[in-house]
Amino acid sequence: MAVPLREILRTKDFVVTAEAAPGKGSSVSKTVEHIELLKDKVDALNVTDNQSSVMRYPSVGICVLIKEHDGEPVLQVTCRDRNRLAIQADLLFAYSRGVDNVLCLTGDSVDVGDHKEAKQVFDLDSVQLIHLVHTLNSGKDMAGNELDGGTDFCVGTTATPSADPLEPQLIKVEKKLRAGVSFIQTQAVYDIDELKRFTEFVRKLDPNVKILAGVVPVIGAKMAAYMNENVPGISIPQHVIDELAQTPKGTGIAKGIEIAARMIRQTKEEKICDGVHIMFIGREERVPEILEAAGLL
Amino acid sequence: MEARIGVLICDCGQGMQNIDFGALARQAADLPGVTSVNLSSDLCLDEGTKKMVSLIKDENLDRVVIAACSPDMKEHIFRDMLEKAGLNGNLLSMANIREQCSWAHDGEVTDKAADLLRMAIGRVRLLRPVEHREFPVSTEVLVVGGGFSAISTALRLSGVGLRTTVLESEPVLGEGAGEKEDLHGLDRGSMIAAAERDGNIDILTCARIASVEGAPGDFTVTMRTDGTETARKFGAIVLATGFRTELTPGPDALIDARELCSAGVVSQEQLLGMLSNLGLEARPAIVGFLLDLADENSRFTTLATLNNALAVKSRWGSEVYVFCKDVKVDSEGTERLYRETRECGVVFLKCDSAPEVTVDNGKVRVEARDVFLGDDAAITCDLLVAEELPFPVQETEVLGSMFGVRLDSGGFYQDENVHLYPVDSERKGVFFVGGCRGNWDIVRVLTDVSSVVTSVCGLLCPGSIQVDVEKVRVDPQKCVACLTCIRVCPHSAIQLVRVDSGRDAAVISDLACDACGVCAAICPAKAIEFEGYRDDEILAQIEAVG
Amino acid sequence: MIIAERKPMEEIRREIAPYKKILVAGCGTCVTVCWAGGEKEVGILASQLRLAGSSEGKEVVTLEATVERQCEKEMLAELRDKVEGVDAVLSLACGAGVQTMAGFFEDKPVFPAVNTTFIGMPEKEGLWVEMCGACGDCYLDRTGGVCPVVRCAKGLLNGPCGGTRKGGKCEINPDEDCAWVVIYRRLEKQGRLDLMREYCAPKNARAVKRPGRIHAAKA
Amino acid sequence: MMMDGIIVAFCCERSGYPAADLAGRLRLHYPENLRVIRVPCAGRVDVIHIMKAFEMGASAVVVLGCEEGACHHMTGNTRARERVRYCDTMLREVGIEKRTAVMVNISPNAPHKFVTAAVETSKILEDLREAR
Repeated sequence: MAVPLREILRTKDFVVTAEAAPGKGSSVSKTVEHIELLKDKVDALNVTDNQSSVMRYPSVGICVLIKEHDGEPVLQVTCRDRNRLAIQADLLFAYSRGVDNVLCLTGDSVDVGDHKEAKQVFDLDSVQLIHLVHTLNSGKDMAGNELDGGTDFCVGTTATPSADPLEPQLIKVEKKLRAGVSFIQTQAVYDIDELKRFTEFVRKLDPNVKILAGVVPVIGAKMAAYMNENVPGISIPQHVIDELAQTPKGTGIAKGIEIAARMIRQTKEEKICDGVHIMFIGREERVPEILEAAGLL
Repeated sequence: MEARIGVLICDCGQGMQNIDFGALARQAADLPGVTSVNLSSDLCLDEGTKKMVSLIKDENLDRVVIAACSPDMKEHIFRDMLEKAGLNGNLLSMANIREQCSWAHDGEVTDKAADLLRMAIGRVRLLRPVEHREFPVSTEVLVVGGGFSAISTALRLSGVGLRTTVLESEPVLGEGAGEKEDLHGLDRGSMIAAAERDGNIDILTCARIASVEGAPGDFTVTMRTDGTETARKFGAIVLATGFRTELTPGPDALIDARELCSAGVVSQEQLLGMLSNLGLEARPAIVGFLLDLADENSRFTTLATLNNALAVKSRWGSEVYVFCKDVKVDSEGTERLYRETRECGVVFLKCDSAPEVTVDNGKVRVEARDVFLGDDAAITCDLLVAEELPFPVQETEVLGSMFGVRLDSGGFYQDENVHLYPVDSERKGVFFVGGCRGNWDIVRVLTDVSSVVTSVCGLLCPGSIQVDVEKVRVDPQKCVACLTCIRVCPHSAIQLVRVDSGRDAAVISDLACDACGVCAAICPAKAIEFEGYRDDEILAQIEAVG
Repeated sequence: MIIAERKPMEEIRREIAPYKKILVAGCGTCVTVCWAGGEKEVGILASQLRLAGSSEGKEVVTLEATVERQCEKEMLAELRDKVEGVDAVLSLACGAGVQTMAGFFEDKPVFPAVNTTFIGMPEKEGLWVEMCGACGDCYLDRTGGVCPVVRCAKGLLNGPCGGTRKGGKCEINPDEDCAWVVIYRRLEKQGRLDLMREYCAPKNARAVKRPGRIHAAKA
Repeated sequence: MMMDGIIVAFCCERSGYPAADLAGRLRLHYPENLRVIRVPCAGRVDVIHIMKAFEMGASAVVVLGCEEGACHHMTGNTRARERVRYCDTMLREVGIEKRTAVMVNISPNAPHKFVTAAVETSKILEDLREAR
């Protein structure tokens, strides 16, 4: 029986979660493989919600599957695709099926996805979404109606420690903390000092909130340069790029895993934050290698 | 009332053999509104013009078409004739049957000539008179800046009797940047003294411009001195704000060398200081110069280097090496100077790439590949004069946007047209001189000064400007005050004004307007009419083809 | 001001394909100012339609007219004679103008020739940017006079998303400033950053009941 | 209605027009189908002028303005360039493939360039005619 994330966050020194991305189509067999592979190796599996605005199998569906396979799911909810009615309804459904962790995000713009002409909703933003979850937790809906059976979600959210400028982001983090979150999962971080500064900022405001550093292995110097240039909120230091550049051909993935593992190890040893969240999209099967290299297995 | 159009056809003294003028005249006579057609051979000569004047009067013509040579040649003469005959000069349309028809084609071109004539007649029917007006102008000139170019301009303007105000932001004249150059025998001190003595020149120091409004002959400039603002009228404004220089950021090695050995690498200005102060025992034995390696077109560096190399050689007797790429000597007198410099023993080392500058035992060592020797040359200098590049002074940009004039890619004022109107800005009545427009050598600055004095004189000395009244005009009833014309006018000639009815509309200043028609073309409400080039006048010509 | 832009020619031609005689009607207010539907654009469109007709061997007759505001019935009255003489009207006004025209001349087909895009202002000559989403619930008091509802690509009310690009540019359009960075900088300059720290509750998406209708309070 | 094959040339009085005059003075010959309309600046030429020329049967419209960077009115020639491009697009939009709008930047002292522009435009028209 999986231990609830809420418990783990309270008791475990170093929490490890991983991302599970639903596929495109009604078949879930591949996702089930990943669930089977990872559910006992990490503390929770975090399921994306139409990630990058690309239409996929629903997050809540995979969360229920994880639950059925005796894993611990985290339901990602973005504000892009549903208005306040739909979000509340989905949350009630998830909770009724035992999915009781929710990660509140803004969501990417439809412009980056595969349905570029879709109407983007953003009826709520991520701060308002956090408030909404707490409203449901209190047994009421947003309109103030009593619910026949409320919820008790463990609420998390995201943050970007390497944003430029950082101050407006920090103000938003502050608002999220005031709205009430148990954990913060960061955007991919490569610069330990940046992460340190961020955790210090958060802990000053709320010493109880747990911070999971985002880990996305980079598997080549070119990819790193591309990410620096094109992926907002990511900044890969030059020494990492240099290290990747010196890697012989064909060993990029191994190197990426090595760098990621090294960083996880350092984070853990120096107690910089409370855990990591590993995102190795499309290469979920290699996540165990990272865990092993980082000494987490 | 039906128009009374007189058509005058000139065969240019039988200079157009491939046109059947009889047929041409018959075709013209059949066109509606044409009351008389006359053939001539000497329309532009005294006889012809006299005949034209009497014809207009006798036939009671109200507009005239002339089919002859290019309007570029004689249109203004013919317009004068119309005025003499009591017709407005704008009621003339010309068919260019000579340059653009008879001379441009082989064989019989009567049909094309007839076509051109029809086009001109189509247009002339729609022409309207444009009145002229004498506009009295202020003959005072404002010169902005306090350096060499500003002072020379002021002295010359005063010399031709124009009252001039020099406005300098610094507390004293001649202390601004870019003033270190050898002035070719011109003594700046005595020039300043002369300006200060000159009763025709007002000097305002610690002064800045707060705003500029108006048009040529009638600018209102608000100036700020000691926190107080005063507004004054000027007829013309000359920007002479000069430039500043910086040692080139150049090869990285040079920067290091400058840090390590600050005594060994100097600027031209520092060198000039040393030349006048250094005692005999401290004279450097070997002096190097870097030239045109960062910017091969910098006349400023070329002149400074040649002059100073010569001075070093003659006053100190040092060994002098100039590391250069191509010494460009296109400024007046520069080639002679270059020869002189060589002849007195200065060595020019032509390098194909930037030399390596290092520090060796506290001395600067320059290593370069000599193109002619095909070998490396290494010279340890006691003194290395670094290359300097000119940059615009800070206020260039501020003044540029205040005056509505463009800057070029280097941040200097951009000439209206470097070949045709070298010291003009796109704003009539505003001129540039010297360093602020990218002319850094003294000879060119002096040329600029002469050009600007000529231009200002041409503008202001008659005491008034003749302007066309509402040649380009905004119809206030149609104007939707969208500001498009104000944003696009290249000459800052349009303003938003509260018109009689109490609403805002664009109004074009006759004085500032240069009659380009850019506004008339872009107006989304079709509210701007350009007499002579109105839409219907242009379209009538197209309609008449064929 | 309302901003619009001309529809693709293909679409306009499809609209008016069955008709021979067409009134091309401009509007002298917003769409004139934004270069989409003033007298000048009317002339150009009519000319292009005539050329289109002639290239197809079909005669297209165009009438041209521009009224001060097509969204005013009274101002449309002057077009009555012209409208009666044509088979269809092609309106270059915003959606409000097209509908007023279509309502006023009910038995005539009226087609839009522009797409009405947003409420905006000219940033410089020929460039218009969206400024207001007409949400009916103005937030500008809390955001230093910068509207996050339309100037933030996601319309977020509590701060920037995580996608802000280096230098404070928008995730979606790297050329545009992130609206929240603009808000942050302005409030910081005014020493009013506390405003940004305040929680902003979900917006009343029904502040204007569609279709919107406002009665002036005063007579 | 004007005859087919006519080229309407809007000539800036500071560049295209004097260049055409000079061509005549040098007896440099070019096709007769050119009709010059003198304008004070290429920037005066508006989209509607070009479109009307096509409506009236012109096969080509050439706008001759100053060389880029040398316009007496700063942006007149670059605006003309954009308008010409826009007109050409509008022709294509309505399926007119055999006529064309062309921008030529020219100096007043470039008569040969003027002749080349006239000849080339005629050639473009021929090519377009044959393209089908």
